[in-house]
Amino acid sequence: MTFPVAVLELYPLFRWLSGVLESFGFSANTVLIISYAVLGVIMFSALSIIALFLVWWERKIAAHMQQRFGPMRHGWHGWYQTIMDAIKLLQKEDVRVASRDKIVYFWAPVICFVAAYLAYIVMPWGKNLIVADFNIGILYIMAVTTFTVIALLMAGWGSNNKYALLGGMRSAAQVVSYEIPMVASILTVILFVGSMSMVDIVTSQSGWIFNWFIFKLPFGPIAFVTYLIAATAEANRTPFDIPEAEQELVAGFNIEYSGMKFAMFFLAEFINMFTVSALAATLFLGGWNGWSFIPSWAWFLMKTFGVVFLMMLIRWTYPRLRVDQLMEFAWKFLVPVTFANLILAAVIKYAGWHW
Amino acid sequence: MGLIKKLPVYTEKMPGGGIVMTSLEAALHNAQAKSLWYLLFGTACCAIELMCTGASRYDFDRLGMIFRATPRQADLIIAAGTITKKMAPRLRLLYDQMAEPRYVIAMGGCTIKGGPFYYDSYSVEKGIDHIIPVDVYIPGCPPRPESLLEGCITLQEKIKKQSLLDWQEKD
Amino acid sequence: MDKDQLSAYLTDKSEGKLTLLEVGRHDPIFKVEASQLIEVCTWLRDDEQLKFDFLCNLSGVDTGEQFEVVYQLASTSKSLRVDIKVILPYDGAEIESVQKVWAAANWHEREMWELYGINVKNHGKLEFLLLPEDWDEGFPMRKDWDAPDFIRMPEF
Amino acid sequence: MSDLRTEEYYLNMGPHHPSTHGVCRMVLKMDGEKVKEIEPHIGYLHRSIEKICENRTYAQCIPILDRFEYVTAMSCNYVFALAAERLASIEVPERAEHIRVIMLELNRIASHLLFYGVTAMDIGALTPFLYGLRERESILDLFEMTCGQRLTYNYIRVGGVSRDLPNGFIPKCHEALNTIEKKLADYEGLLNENPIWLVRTVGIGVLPAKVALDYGVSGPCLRASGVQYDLRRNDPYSIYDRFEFDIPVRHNGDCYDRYLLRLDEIRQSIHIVRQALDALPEGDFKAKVSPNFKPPAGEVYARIENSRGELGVHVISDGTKKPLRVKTRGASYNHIAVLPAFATDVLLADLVAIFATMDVIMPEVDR
Repeated sequence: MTFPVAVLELYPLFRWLSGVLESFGFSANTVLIISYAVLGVIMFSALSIIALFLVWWERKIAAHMQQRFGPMRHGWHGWYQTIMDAIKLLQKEDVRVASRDKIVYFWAPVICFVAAYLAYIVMPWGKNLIVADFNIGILYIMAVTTFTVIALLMAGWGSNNKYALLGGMRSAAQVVSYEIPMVASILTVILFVGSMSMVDIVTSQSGWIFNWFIFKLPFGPIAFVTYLIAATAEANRTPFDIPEAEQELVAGFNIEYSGMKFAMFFLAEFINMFTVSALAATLFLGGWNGWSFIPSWAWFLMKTFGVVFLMMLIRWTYPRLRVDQLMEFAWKFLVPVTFANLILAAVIKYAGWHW
Repeated sequence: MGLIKKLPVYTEKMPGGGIVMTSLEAALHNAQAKSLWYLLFGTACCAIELMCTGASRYDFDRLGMIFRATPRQADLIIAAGTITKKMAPRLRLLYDQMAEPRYVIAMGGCTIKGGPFYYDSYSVEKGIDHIIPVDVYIPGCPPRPESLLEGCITLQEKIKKQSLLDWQEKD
Repeated sequence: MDKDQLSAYLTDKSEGKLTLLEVGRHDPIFKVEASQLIEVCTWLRDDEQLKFDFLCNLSGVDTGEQFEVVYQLASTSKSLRVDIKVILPYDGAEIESVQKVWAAANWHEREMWELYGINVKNHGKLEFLLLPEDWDEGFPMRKDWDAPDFIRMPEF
Repeated sequence: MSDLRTEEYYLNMGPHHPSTHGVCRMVLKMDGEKVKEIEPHIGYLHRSIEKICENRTYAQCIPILDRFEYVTAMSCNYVFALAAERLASIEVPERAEHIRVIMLELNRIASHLLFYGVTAMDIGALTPFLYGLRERESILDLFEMTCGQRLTYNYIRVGGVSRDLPNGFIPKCHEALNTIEKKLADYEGLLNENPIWLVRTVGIGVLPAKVALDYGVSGPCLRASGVQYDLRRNDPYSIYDRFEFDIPVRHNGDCYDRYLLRLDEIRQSIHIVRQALDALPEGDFKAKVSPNFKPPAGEVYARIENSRGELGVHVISDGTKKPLRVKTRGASYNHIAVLPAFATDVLLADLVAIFATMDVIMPEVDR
């Protein structure tokens, strides 16, 4: 019986599940499909919970940075505040603008939401805890996360609102520009690992802490910082949150979306943030590697949340860049730096000046 | 919202539908009451007090209230400040743009009855209840942040007491 | 220059175009004919001793018998202040725009036009500024203005 | 490709927009992200304060003028009281003048702190907004202690102030000033040298001094353009000539200068309040003025420097207990009118920054 890779860690669960299913007389293929479906549901729930938690966390961190308390009245320090928000958004009327582009308007949040989750197929959550270990894992992530920009563009166009359109256009320009430094800084990692599989990337960083790519001097830290900057832009967060710049574009691309459709954009934004942080943890901070007295998935989550926390601190500290400065920064600073770094890394790699 | 609007019709017919309804109502209205997102709408003096209420000392966020800039995503208009005859159609438009269920708090004397001073003004709308339905009135010129918070808590109580059947009839 | 010197200077140099109304509680007030307004204003702005380069305020006034337009001028470099008053008849009140002298007059004049009904020549853009676009109840700041839904303060 | 064309379009910003500070509406002619033309539409908050004042006695006008410019309501109280005092030739006791200066300057600090927060928020930094408002609360506490209101005070009356300073005001005021002075360093640390803040504000929205004077721009916006013109010095009122303070001037006229100038002004205001507190004499806090006093016929244009610029009021008396005409002049009126003259050919985000640093407040414009 071949199971999904992740099953090695969740073995007892799937053993039991396949036993139950086989006793009903399903064929092995059906059992496999159902197992994947169950895995998908588990992943989806876990991510949704993480996204809701991140919203709460963001609000608490913002509040404490601003000498407030944030949500306090609903549960311990307002822990179920965002659950209440989600239930409320479910009940809200789904406003459909009369002048919308019907198909585009409808599919934009769906694509945004789905694309946000797709990346987790190849995300190594822990030792042997991955849905599928593609040999092009990182390339796949880069490809599917870019779907978000299509969704935002669709939302901007479909709403038939000038603010939304401006937001969509800004986001397209921004994400396309920042994709390049992001990929270039990821390439330095791939260059050393020699494989695009996420599992290979993590295992190559095992051993002691200085095997982590962030400690590969001199190019590692540079790649990490440039990656983090590009990732912040990719996840549309301050100081690069110009697509939904509240003070200029009211709410940017999601200005005409209400209720659940807005919630989908909202959750997708936080999942994207988690994705880029998880990638940062996997590529530069050794993934799930760590002392074995803590389970590997806990290491992964700890590192990811660390990066998320850093991004939140940045968000609540800095003002927002202007759209042309944002592009200038990408093309005139980040792209040259990341490519120079890539060349440096290549030279070091082939000269063998590394450990 | 479409589905939830139809729910009462189905559940009421079920045996024990009343019990299902009340628990559902409790859950849904609890959620609504606990996450009131208000529209960033302020015209005059009360808007400054609204900002102060959002700030550190009073902190709206404790009640789960955050501001949204677009009316589509807001549940609540806190009409803070004088509404003039020129502004009245725009306020109506904002209210129409909001997604149901939506609530209105009239903050300050001007929104309640044209204000303590503007009764002989030619351009002030004498009370916003001529334009949009109001749920909670908060008197004061301008009301203190504490009274605004009190008004919001009153609104939450009011939402919790609603019945799903009310929505049915509204439609 | 204190206000007495200023009023003496203005009376001397203006060649009779400016008539002193009163030295005022704080600043001197001068009267000017509507036909000579632009000429006087340009002179006030450009004179080396005066340099009234700052239009503080422009108010239209309805005294019940006539309209008055009062220009409050200030000089930023010489720290001077003076009021210039134009008296207009109640019927067919019309005044030249002083936008060419001080651009700040634009909105003040528009406001005066919509609230008092004083026509402003050569303004370029006489549209409603403060009142609603569909306002048709006349000129609300006039003393005799009344509308069906306008509640007057009771006399006390 | 030859049939590809670009088109200019109109963007309606307001009257309900997060960064128009109330209900200003601007119709923007845009070329992509670039603002080609601005046409401000005002009047969404036109409450006809001037008409109302014509139907009230002089004493009754003061609470209405609180609502004229509520962020610095003390200045509005004061400017009308000043006009009425000049009309009726009322002498104000020394103590009252000192209390007035203290209140005016505290209110200026409060207004500038609000400016700090709101501007930072408009440029995208949300945290400074809450910092600014937090320190503002300590000043509002002082006002509340004195006259029972947080925003609309009705404290400065014709002939003096409505009541004496309460017990314990002076130590509490010193304490608040010390806190603000200390926190001011934090604020500057947060934004002044922040690289993103610098690229967003330095060189953006340069307002030349000539244009500023032509359009009647006053206050910090004018001084940031290099014109040293402060009514506290150039047309002294109250007892400002007895205090020692600087008029900060900057010369670039961009958003950054307008922002820095206001922070400098907070320091000067703290300095003035301290001097006034030290020099506070004993005595009456109010001259004897009948509530229905009838000033002799005549007219006065009183003007003071409030936190936004020149705040003026033109009062005409016809010898009765009600004024014949009250015309108010707020600095923001000109600050919006000047926008089409210098804020074109900027990006939308810059327009927001410029609008924020002009420190416009709408009721002053619409009245």
